[in-house]
Amino acid sequence: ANAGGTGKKTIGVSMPEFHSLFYVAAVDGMKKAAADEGYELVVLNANGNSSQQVNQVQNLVTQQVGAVIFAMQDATAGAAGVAEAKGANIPVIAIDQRPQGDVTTFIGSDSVKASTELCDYLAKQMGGKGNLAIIKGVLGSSTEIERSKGCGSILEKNPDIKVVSTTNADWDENKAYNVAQDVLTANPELQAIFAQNDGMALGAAKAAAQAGRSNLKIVSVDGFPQVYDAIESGQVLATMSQEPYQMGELAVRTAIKAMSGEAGSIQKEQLQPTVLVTKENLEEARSAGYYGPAK
Amino acid sequence: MSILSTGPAPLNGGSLTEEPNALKGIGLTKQYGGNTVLHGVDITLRAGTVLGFIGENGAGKSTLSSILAGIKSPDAGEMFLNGLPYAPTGPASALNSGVAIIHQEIKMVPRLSVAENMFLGRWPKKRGRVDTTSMAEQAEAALAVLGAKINPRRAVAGLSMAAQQEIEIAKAILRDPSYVIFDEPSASLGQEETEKVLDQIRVLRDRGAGVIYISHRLDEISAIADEILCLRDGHRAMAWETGEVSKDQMIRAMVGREFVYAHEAPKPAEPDVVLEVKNLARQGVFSDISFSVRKGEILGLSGLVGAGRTEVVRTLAGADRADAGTIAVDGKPVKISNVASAIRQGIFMVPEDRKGQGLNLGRSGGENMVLPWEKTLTPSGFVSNRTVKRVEREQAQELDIRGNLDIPVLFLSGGNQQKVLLAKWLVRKPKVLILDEPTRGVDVGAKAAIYEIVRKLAASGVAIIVVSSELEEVLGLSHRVLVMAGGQQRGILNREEALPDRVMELSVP
Amino acid sequence: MQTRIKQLAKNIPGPVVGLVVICIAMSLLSPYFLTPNNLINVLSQVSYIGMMAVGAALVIILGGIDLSVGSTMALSFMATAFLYKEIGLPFWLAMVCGLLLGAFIGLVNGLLVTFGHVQPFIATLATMFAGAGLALYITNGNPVIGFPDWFLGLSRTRMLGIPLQVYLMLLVFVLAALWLRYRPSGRQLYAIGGNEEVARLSGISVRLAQARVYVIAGFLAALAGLAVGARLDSAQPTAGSASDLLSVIAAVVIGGASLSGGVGSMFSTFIGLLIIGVLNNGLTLLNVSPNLQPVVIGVVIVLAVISDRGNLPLKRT
Amino acid sequence: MQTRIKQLAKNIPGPVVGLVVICIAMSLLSPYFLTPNNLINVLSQVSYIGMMAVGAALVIILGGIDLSVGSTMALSFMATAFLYKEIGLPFWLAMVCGLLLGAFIGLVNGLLVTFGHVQPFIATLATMFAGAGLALYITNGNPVIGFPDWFLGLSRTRMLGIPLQVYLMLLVFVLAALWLRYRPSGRQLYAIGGNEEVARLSGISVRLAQARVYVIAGFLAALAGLAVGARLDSAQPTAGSASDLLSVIAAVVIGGASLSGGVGSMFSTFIGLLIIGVLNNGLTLLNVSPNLQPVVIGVVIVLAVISDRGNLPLKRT
Ligand SMILES: Nc1ncnc2c1ncn2[C@@H]1O[C@H](COP(=O)(O)OP(=O)(O)OP(=O)(O)O)[C@@H](O)[C@H]1O
Ligand SMILES: Nc1ncnc2c1ncn2[C@@H]1O[C@H](COP(=O)(O)OP(=O)(O)OP(=O)(O)O)[C@@H](O)[C@H]1O
Ligand SMILES: O[C@@H]1[C@@H](O)[C@H](O)OC[C@H]1O
Ligand SMILES: [Mg+2]
Ligand SMILES: [Mg+2]
Repeated sequence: ANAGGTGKKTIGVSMPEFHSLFYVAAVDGMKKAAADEGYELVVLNANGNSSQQVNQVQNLVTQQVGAVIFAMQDATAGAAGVAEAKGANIPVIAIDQRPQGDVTTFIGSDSVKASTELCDYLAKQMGGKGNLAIIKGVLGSSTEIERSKGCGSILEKNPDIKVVSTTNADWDENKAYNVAQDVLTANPELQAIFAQNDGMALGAAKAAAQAGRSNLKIVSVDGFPQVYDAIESGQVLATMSQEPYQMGELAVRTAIKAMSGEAGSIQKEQLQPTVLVTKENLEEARSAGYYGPAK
Repeated sequence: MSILSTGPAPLNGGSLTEEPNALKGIGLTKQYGGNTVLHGVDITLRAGTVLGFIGENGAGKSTLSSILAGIKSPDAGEMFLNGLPYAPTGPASALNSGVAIIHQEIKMVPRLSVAENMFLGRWPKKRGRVDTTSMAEQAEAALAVLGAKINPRRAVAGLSMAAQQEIEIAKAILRDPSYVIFDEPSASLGQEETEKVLDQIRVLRDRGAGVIYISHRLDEISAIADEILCLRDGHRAMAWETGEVSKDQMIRAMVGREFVYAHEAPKPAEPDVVLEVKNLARQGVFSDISFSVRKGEILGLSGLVGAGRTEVVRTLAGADRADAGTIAVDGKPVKISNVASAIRQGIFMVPEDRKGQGLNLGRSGGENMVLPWEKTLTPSGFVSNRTVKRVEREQAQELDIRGNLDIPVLFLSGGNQQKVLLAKWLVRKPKVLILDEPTRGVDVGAKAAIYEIVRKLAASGVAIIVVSSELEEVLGLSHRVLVMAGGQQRGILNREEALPDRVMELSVP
Repeated sequence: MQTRIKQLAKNIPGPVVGLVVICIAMSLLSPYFLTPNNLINVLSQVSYIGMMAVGAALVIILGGIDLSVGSTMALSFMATAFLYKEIGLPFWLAMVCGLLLGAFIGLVNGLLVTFGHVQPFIATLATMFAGAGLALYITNGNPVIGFPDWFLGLSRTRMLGIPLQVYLMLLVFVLAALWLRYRPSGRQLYAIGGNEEVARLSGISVRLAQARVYVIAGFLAALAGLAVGARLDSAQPTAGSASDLLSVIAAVVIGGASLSGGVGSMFSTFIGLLIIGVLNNGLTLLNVSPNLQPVVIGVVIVLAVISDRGNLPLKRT
Repeated sequence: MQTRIKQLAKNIPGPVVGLVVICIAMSLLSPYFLTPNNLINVLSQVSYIGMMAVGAALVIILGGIDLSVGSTMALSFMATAFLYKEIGLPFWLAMVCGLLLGAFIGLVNGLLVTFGHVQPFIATLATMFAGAGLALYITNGNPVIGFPDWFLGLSRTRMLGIPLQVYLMLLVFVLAALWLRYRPSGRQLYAIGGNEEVARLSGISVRLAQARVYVIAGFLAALAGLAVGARLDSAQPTAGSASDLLSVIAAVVIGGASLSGGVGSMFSTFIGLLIIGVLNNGLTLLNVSPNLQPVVIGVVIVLAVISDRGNLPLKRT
């Protein structure tokens, strides 16, 4: 439909929240690419509210932006946003979370796979047995669901690993600190914690340090620079790094492609690699700049 | 100060201001949205005297008092305190200058203790801390001066209006002001309490304070005033430099015409009993109350403040529940479990506390009047503004309510508020009408009008119960008088037996 | 003549002035703002907030508060989705059940407040927590998708270019306004909110009125849930977040209602709603940085109400 | 004797009974609950909520409300971090600036409420939005890390096994309680909250008192920000979320304060705080499903207050 290209120089970006550094880095990447290419970005923040996010996409459409880059607040709320943009013939680039509707492309990690690998690594480090606690992110968000699923598949294969506690800390470091304190209290025989993102892992690590339980194996997903430091100091065992900065750059480049009428050549799915980062490959990961050039 | 006093002479000439021991207002004017309620009024309150202050409802007495006490600021005019310019910026600054006021409406924080209320804003301190012990002691002492037996440590909530009024007075006394304004302190007091207040005022005066005393009870004015000032429609209508003024003269100055009201014997009641109460009781409040009211009969309920009269009538009206006893209407026993069921039986009550229990202050007169009747006001069950306005107009005419009824009733003068409250319960014809202190704070004219309404209602067959702390009112209106003391029924007197002495005798617990 | 106009201007409530000024500013700053399509968007964006705001306004006029509307919205539509997908009820029946569940939660609030003598803030805080938890519990946090086409169609259908949910919201507003204005059971909310004791002594059954209003608020929250569900094409357990709740109450209060009760109207709530909707919409159109948007919203809200001196004399004499 | 005990029992406020019952239940259900370490954890987990709750309680007693505490907490510590890392101020000075910023936001609230005649709900909603936006704006959403060791040390340091922040919170509570009880400027809050008009007529400068309390609330929010910062070793722009705000107000109200003002105390706020803290802690110890936790919290909150009939007679005459 938009074979001739829109000729517009504005790209709308709708982010669910800036609670997670992941989204901050993704937007940094987008800004970089947009500046390189001479495009303008309109960045919106839905503050964790899916209805609000659909409204914002609608407003981007009204503004007649050339393309929309879209990370949904939750797994299916995207449909309405995508429908909105499609109705106006605006290409949609979904990032981080796979939307329901038909989008130009999806750029993100495979969260099920990532957490499967992560928990597999953890299971091996635990020697296939012991007590594990899980700290979940925002309940009902797709990353929470997929990460629970991926890790669950490994736990099924390791019957000797007992999940002694499942809690929720809304991706939030401070909440995770409090929750982890209680989890540690209730489980003196705890060996490991799977925090579903790095922010919560940091909170858990601090609670463990404070409780003098530095022998805990904490793993999580994201690859925040702060967590690399924590891996170095031994507070965190491993993280599954995502590449938000690069995803952001790629999203803008893909959007520009779609806007200049080359939508046909864009793959429907552009899965980005995730990298298991442990003490062994720490330096390598640091220099890769998944969260943007070092500040 | 010094700059001001060396400036040009004030408009009305220097001599006016030079009175060293007086609180003076010159040309005081106040407007509310284009409506002038005070027209350049002059007033002089001399130290060591009592200025009686009279005028119809809405004449501007409270407005003028508020200006003197720094609560409202005048739109024009100036004030002098002991010869110096006086322009209070608020109640605090007036208090600091030694001018205090006891408000027409009781102003208390119900949840705080009595002592705390008395010391609000000027707590006694010891080493930087509020000294609660001395606070309670001083409060107790001040209350004792008034002869009030109130525990200063208890919360104000739950105290009777009379007790709260006493606290207000004690509070003002505590501040040891050189000028005090009493804005209708007696409205919620019985005779005995009023006497005590008057005595207290005499003490204040003899100590050198200047006192303004506002009342609609002209006997009190005669008893206490050294000078009298009368306002009419915001104008200074008349001033006497003596308290020896006849009631007729005062009334003429207030209403602008001759006016005498004399209670006459009411029309005889009809034989059928409308309301029959037997052995009514509420634990700890009153017990063993039995009486009946006939068609067209006015039954007065007398007693000292706190005797439990209000509690009895509240129970009849469904506001509280009885623990024992029976109530029959037209010979049939009825169960009154809430106000709605009392209303269904035709028992309506005009409560004593018009601001707290009677009126929704934020709404218009009409909206207040229709409140209990909305469901039956129109056949369709829809209440339109037109309907409300119609009721408002009819009632205003019927009861001669003046003033703008379309604004929130908050802005009406006390007398007109009382009439609106009465009107609310006369939209439908009652079978039994209970009036608890129906003329509290109402001027002579309006009072007479209310009496006429009560008589007319009785004549039309309504059974009426009147609770009043004004002996003259109960005795003048009623066919029979039931006297209570300490929650007990002390006797029922026929009109002929109900002489003041006899009633007082029964009232004493 | 001039004073007449001044007089008139004085009587226009502050929020209306605020709204008009915001709209003028937006249309000067963005060419997209004053297009029919965009204005319709604004309305459809606020429609679910609007439905909840009607209920919240009724509760607030009565002198209460309802914190549970957001989570009631989420739970009742999750229940609908669950009954349809898992239990296999026909969708219309599942919808009815969802609406009844909303009303039931309202009833719980109402009973806690009236017979339990629990402060409205606490009662509805508790049901808010409970509702949010149950919404997650039903499907273990998973959203539900796949509703009948006609249901989704509802959100796509437009009459005269305006989406159905906008009509629904307007209908709710109009009905509530008529009720408040003309029906005794509605009018008495002002009396109760103004002075509960006066209302009681006037023969009004205060508890019944209170309970009824909480039920209405719960029902409307469930209705809002349907609107959101049709629009998002999914049932989200985490819908109706704290920020929605804040928007709902803010709409009512910005419109001029007082949290101490007795004051407020449907018209003014609608104005408050539009102020919020236009601000969110306009700032996006203007490309204001997402971090600064809340700052602008905060400042504009204050400016929109600060000019409103209408109610003051009631408060300070 | 028996009646004496009954009398005594009657005088114990409902929330205290609720707290005791919850604690007994928790210690029966979990062997870890009643350990000194766990109890200290509970205290340290609620310490930042507690500091904000003190400010919120003062505002609520006064008859107002402060929605901005959470975002003030985030913004003021972000400002401290920014001044230290980017501007290069010595850390202690940056801290002082952060605290002053908190007080300043409170002052803005206070001025809007007193001189602007803006309803407290709206005024603090506006500053809440503005604060949250600015916190994100300062570093474009990035958290800041890397504070002086002594600062982090503060959160690690324990006296008698209890973390410093717990002492800080207790100190704040005690000072506020003494102020409320013994200082005229504190006592007058009850008068103002109970009846603003009466307070004014008694010569109390109501506006000054109101403004002062909002300033205190802002300052305490900033103090809470320092406590969170030292604990997390980072400045988070999104700290102080809506759920924190809800916890803060809930603590005050569960304790028994009335949102219409004039009622409440530091002791009861502390009880409310502990109820929230113990519930969160206990349910985690018991490994209750995270989806069901809010449900349990909701139910327990109602049960904890429903027994409290202490205030009733005062409400209905
Ligand atoms: N805030 C206000 N707004 C508008 N009108 C007001 C306001 N306060 C008083 N008024 C009007 O001013 C006039 C004078 O009222 P004021 O209270 O001074 O009368 P008053 O002589 O004290 O009467 P009463 O004997 O009934 O107490 C009345 O008509 C009243 O309605
Ligand atoms: N709400 C209340 N709570 C507790 N006690 C009350 C309450 N109202 C009144 N009382 C007490 O009940 C007793 C009788 O009440 P009240 O003073 O109203 O009687 P009354 O004879 O009608 O006198 P009044 O002349 O004041 O109307 C008094 O001792 C009073 O203190
Ligand atoms: O993938 C993202 C996750 O890693 C981040 O921390 O929180 C939001 C997620 O969607
Ligand atoms: Mg008066
Ligand atoms: Mg009485």
